[in-house]
Amino acid sequence: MKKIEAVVRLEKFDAVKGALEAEGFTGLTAYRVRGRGRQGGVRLQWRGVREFRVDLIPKVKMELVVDDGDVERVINIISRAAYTGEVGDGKIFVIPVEDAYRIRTGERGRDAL
Amino acid sequence: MKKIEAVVRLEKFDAVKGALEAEGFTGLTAYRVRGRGRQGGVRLQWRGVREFRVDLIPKVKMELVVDDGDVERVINIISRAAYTGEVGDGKIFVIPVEDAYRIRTGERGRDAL
Amino acid sequence: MKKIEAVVRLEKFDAVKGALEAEGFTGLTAYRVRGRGRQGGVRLQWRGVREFRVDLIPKVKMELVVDDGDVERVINIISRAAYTGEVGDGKIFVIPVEDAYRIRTGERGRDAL
Amino acid sequence: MSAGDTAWVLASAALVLLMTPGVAFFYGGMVRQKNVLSVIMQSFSSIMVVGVLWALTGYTLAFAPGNPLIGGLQWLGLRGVWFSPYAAYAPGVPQLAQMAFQAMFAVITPALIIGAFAERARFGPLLLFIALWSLLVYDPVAHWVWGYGGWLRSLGVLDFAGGIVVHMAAGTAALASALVLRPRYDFDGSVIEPENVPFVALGAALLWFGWFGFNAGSALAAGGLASLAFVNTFLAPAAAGLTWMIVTWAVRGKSSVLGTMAGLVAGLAAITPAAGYVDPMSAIAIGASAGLVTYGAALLRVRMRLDDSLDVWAIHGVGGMWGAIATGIFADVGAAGLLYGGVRQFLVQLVGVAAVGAYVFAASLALFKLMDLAMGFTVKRHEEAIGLDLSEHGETAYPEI
Amino acid sequence: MSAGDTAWVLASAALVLLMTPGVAFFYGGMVRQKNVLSVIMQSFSSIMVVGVLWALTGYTLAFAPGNPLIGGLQWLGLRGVWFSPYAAYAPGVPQLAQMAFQAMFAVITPALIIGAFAERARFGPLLLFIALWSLLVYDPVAHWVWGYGGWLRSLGVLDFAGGIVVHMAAGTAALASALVLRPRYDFDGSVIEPENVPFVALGAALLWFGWFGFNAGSALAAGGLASLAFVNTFLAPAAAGLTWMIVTWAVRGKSSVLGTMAGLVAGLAAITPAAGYVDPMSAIAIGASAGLVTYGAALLRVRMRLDDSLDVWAIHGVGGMWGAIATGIFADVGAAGLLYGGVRQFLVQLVGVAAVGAYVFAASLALFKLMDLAMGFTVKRHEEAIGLDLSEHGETAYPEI
Amino acid sequence: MSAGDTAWVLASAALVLLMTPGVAFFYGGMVRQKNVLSVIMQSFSSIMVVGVLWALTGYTLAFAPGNPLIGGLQWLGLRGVWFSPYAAYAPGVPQLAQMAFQAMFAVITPALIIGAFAERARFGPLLLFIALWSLLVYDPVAHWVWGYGGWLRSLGVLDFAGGIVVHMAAGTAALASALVLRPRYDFDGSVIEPENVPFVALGAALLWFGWFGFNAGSALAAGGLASLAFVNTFLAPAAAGLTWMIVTWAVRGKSSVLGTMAGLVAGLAAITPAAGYVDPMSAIAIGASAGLVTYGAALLRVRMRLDDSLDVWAIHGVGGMWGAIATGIFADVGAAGLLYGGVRQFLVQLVGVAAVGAYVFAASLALFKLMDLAMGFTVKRHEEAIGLDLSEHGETAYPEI
Ligand SMILES: Nc1ncnc2c1ncn2[C@@H]1O[C@H](COP(=O)(O)OP(=O)(O)O)[C@@H](O)[C@H]1O
Ligand SMILES: Nc1ncnc2c1ncn2[C@@H]1O[C@H](COP(=O)(O)OP(=O)(O)O)[C@@H](O)[C@H]1O
Ligand SMILES: Nc1ncnc2c1ncn2[C@@H]1O[C@H](COP(=O)(O)OP(=O)(O)O)[C@@H](O)[C@H]1O
Repeated sequence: MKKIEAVVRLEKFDAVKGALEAEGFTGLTAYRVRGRGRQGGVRLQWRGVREFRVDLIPKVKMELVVDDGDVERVINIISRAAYTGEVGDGKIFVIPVEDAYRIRTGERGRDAL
Repeated sequence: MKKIEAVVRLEKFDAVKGALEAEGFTGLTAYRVRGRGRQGGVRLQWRGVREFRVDLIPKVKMELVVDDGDVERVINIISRAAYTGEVGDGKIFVIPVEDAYRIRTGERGRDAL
Repeated sequence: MKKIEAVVRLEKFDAVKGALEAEGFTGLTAYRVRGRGRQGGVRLQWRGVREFRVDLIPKVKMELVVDDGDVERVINIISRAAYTGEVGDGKIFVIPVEDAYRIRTGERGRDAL
Repeated sequence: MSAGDTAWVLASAALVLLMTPGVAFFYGGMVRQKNVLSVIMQSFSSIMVVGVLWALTGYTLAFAPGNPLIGGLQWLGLRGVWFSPYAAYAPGVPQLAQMAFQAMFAVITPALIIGAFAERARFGPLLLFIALWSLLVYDPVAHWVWGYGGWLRSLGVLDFAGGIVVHMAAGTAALASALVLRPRYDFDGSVIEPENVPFVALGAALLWFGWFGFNAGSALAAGGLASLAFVNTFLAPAAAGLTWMIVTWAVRGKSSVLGTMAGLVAGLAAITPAAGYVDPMSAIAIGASAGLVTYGAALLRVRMRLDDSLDVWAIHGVGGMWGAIATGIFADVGAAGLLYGGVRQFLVQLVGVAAVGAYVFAASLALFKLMDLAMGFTVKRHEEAIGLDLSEHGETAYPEI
Repeated sequence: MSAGDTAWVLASAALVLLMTPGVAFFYGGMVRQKNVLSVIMQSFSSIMVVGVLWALTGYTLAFAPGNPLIGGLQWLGLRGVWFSPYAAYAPGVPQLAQMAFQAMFAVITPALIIGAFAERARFGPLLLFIALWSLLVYDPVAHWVWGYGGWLRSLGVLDFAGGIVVHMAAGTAALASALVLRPRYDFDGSVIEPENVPFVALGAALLWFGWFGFNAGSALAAGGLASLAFVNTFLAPAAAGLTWMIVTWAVRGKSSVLGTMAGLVAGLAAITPAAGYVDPMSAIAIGASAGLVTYGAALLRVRMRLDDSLDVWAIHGVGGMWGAIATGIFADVGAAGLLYGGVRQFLVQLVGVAAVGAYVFAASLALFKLMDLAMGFTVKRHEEAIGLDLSEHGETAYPEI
Repeated sequence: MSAGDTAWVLASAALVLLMTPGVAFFYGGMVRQKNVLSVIMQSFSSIMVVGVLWALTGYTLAFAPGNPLIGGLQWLGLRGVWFSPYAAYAPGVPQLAQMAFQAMFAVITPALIIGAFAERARFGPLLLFIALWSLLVYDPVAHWVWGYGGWLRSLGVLDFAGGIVVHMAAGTAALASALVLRPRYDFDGSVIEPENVPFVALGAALLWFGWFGFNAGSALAAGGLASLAFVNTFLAPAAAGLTWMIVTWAVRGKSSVLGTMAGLVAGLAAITPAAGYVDPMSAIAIGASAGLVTYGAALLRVRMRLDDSLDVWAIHGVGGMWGAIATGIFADVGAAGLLYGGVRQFLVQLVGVAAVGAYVFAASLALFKLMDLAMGFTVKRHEEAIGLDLSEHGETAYPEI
């Protein structure tokens, strides 16, 4: 099993979520984060008197634990749905998972996903 | 060392936290997330005129880095305390950790936990 | 590649962020968490009539995915910038990453960082 | 001149001013976080733009004696509007106070409309729209119904505090906008996630509080009539809110907080034209029936898949219209409605509703269409996606989180 | 009739209305996020339910001339309550205005009680409780103390603006509820995490602002007495807030913001019965002493492990009671308290406090017990766990986050 | 005595009280989350501390007939301040009402200053500062300008509602503090992240609403003059807000919400001294020019790298000063400004501005310096880092999240 961690634009989250669901990947966990990459950060106004740089910009981080065989597909789905071509589209990381457990049933491993 | 990541019901978080403490596992990091599994999501009202599905529902995600030997015990504690038997009880994942570091003392590895 | 996960004091976050940037590590993802370690938790007042213990205290969790060779340097930078010597300085964990992907360009692996 | 009347009208004017920030929170809490500042900014802009415009041209166009369709220009720039009362409107208060009180009505009306195209209007065109609509729609309609010599006033149309002039007009313009302007790109016939429901309750509270000035202040004197309007402004929304509470409970199994707040405002809109013409028991009847009618309108709006997502039409348009008609049914103070044999009054109310409805709808439709063609009224897709707070104002509501 | 008096009473009535949303935020900010909407909804419901009920039956039961225990039925459905003043209450204002002003008092009293069982009451039974308590407890007690012919009024009990009728009554009912209803499942004798402390401050600000109408409006005329009550409503809470600030500083090492807000409200409750009977220096003394007394009561409540977690009893019950007694000590305007030789007045105040306290306590206890047995007043364990916003209303305060 | 005037002055006093919580939210929304409670607490403390002090000593020092520099002591502890009017100030209202109205002005002035050292002041010294500054600076200055026999009043300085006494004084003290106190450790000449911009809008709304009492109430009677002041308090901020909106749009490409709110408040500060002396078209001119002047001052403040980060000096200090000078230019009601040949009036205004500015600046500078040396005015580095809510009050604004 692998955990796919994707950091995507806030405004793309619905599209990504929908695309995953359409392909049968319903299980996921998501939360708001603030991130910085090569992208510069946004400039906000302070009363129009002066700008201030907010160098961490809001993103959504999604986590999906999937079977090894699904990793490529999931990366594909996410990256297509999250793509705009502009700086700030985000990153996807793949992290090993040694075990999974479903609390309700006590199932373990792949069955627990 | 392993990182135990557990996604549990908001309303079970206190119980889980208490159970872990009772068994000596004080170190943990937690935050609110929104998740989706087999569970359907909640239906919320919009002015009673129409429902809207919120398909991601609020959960707490907890992370504990523990010694390899403690993994089973921690999974046990969490899954017992978080259990209701209803859809939405949550998941636990086990992820390898290669090193740990305590900033205050500079200790490393197991000593740092 | 490794993912460095660091939990640091809220009030040290700017310093840590700045130190990382100064050494060329711009990419990072951060979010607020609440944590508990050996540190006791803060006591808050309830109308001055009674205290209540908030045993999870607010922290920032930062995640940086870096090249294997950079791990030690990053740990060093973070731990120096986040250090106060008081309980609650925080922890750093190192987690293996198997792959990385940049959505905008489709680059993979080290190139994607 | 009476110090007591003046005290009441000034206090009422301040109360009505507070309603526009009330709208800002009522609406602002219902949009998504990325758009909350834009809604607040648009509401405050209505105060600023219409406020200045009212002093320059609006007041004279609406209230100066003129012809049946529009006021004269003798009070341009408030020339001659001063300490002495203008008896045709309010014999007991300085004309300046009557002017200020009316200014607040002119200010809130466009602010109500903005709920119809929340989360997608460009700020520049919006400002222009507010100014033009105020000039071309609000000022004439206010003259017709309230102005000395206005044709609907002469006909005998009753609109105590603006159920027709303010609420029906705003709701009708909202409907026009929803027909002309593109819906939000992510609108699926359904609705949106409210950012902050306590803000909606705060807005409702400020609206109700301010509405006592709106309705009871419209007596323009502190006496029995103001007291009656006050009581009715208390009872009708209570009844309407209860109605929504019960209906949502019956229909959905749980009573809706957002729905109850919507019901309160619907009851307020409905009692507005009637406040000084009906007795308190009629006010309860008008409130309760307005609850049912506006709930139905909100359902209909959803079924029509119109993206007037904050229900300006259903709540204010239909609520105000129903109130104006109900005034023709229940009036028994200083006028006689249908229940008291006043067939003519009832028909006159229908004429008022139809005439104002038709003019406002046609004029608003044309204005939105022309402006949208000429300059584009709505933002680009990616601007909508990142939210108006950033794309239009370069700020976010909670930069720290 | 006086336009000035009418202006002041109407403005005051609007101010008092705003206090109930003030309570919604004052309480709402102190509960957990999952219950904030339920508290807001309960407060607004008190306006709606009691508002309509007051027009139908409450006003006549409380204020119509009747026997010493209850008012007559001549004003049922507001029959005959109209533009002319009813001199026994307010010679200068239309009776409709006096009725509306009093309506706001009837509305806020049950809203104060809900703090005692926040986070665990079922919404349906709560609505029924509000209606029954208003009818069976508030209306008679208001008649005793304020009604023409009421026995405590005849006895000479002084309660300028409702320290007994509103605050002590609400706090006593809160105490009864805490004895009868189960505590929250997760109540450990300690307290809860407030969701949003700025909302608590907002609520306190709206309460203080509205309280000027509450107290100074109770003069029912705009003159010296209203001015005195106004000044006292400014000074007493200031002194009480300072007292809590200092005490929490001394006891805990840091001055508490939540405590200071509690102190302000305690000072307001305490000055309410005294506002028009004492001079400003006495108001400062009453405020400061009320700070100490209510702080002690709050400590006691914690020690008794009662789950009246928003301290309705300690703040309103004890604050209002202390104020009523203090009126019997400090009164020197239109009456003489203990300090000025008025032994009888002092004893009369004690009688008033004891009689109302006993009746309200017994009646509330019975009502809660019966309702709890008959239909269950509190939610199920898992409903409490997921929070009342979802379980009772199917909504959440911040769906987006 | 007039019930109408009394009703208006009492209502106005309540409105002005609400402004200080307005400041709490206006400022509180602009600081970081870890300091929001401290700002709220400091604002409320100003009400409590100055409120009690005003009754004891402030009112008599400012308003009792005395010498040209300071009032007498005959009204110490409000002795003799009672139901009858004091004709030199307000022939139509009880002196208690005039006293209460003025109390609110004394209360808000220190609350305005705290924005200058937000996020770094220790709470204890701050309380002491509020008390001392009120006694040593506010009371004398109020006496000079408004007190019977005050030297600037005798000279003929016009300050209708406190542009000099309240706003310029507060802004000048803010400037002094920024020169004496250390900046925040993390201040880089730039600014801070506002915690909650909707709170800023809420604060602005409460301020504007309350300001109608502030300015129109300063007529101390409900008539033509109050109506004029009311109208001007509506138009000037609208014009100033529009100016900031347009300027930020022109300069930054997007109109700023925070900037527009700042502009509104700047326009309110600027019209304060002029409100009853100028006609509405002049009010628009004063508002628009105040927008430009205060925008420039805010730019300058940033360039000087002064850590008066909420711009108390730029908005209130410069806004109030410009308004006082503009009164000397535009006055045409009951006085003649430069435009109407009133050269002397213009010069007198300059004298008033210079005298008050110099005294307030010197006294505040000395007070801050001495207090900072004696006890340390600012918190330690690590206290600033964890935030004043925890370090000074042991609480956090949103404990749950
Ligand atoms: N090395 C990294 N480690 C952790 N998160 C990262 C890293 N680099 C980027 N991110 C996350 O990805 C988001 C998008 O990255 P960014 O570099 O802005 O996009 P792009 O890849 O299009 O240049 C960032 O906001 C941050 O949250
Ligand atoms: N494949 C997955 N990857 C990541 N998180 C998941 C996955 N499946 C479930 N979750 C998380 O676990 C939570 C509970 O899962 P759910 O399926 O609803 O419970 P149950 O296992 O009882 O059916 C979800 O809300 C989500 O946050
Ligand atoms: N075993 C652990 N697993 C996960 N997070 C931990 C663990 N131990 C500590 N943490 C996180 O690190 C933070 C700081 O730890 P703490 O023990 O308080 O500091 P110190 O190491 O200085 O004693 C905690 O608030 C928590 O978020």
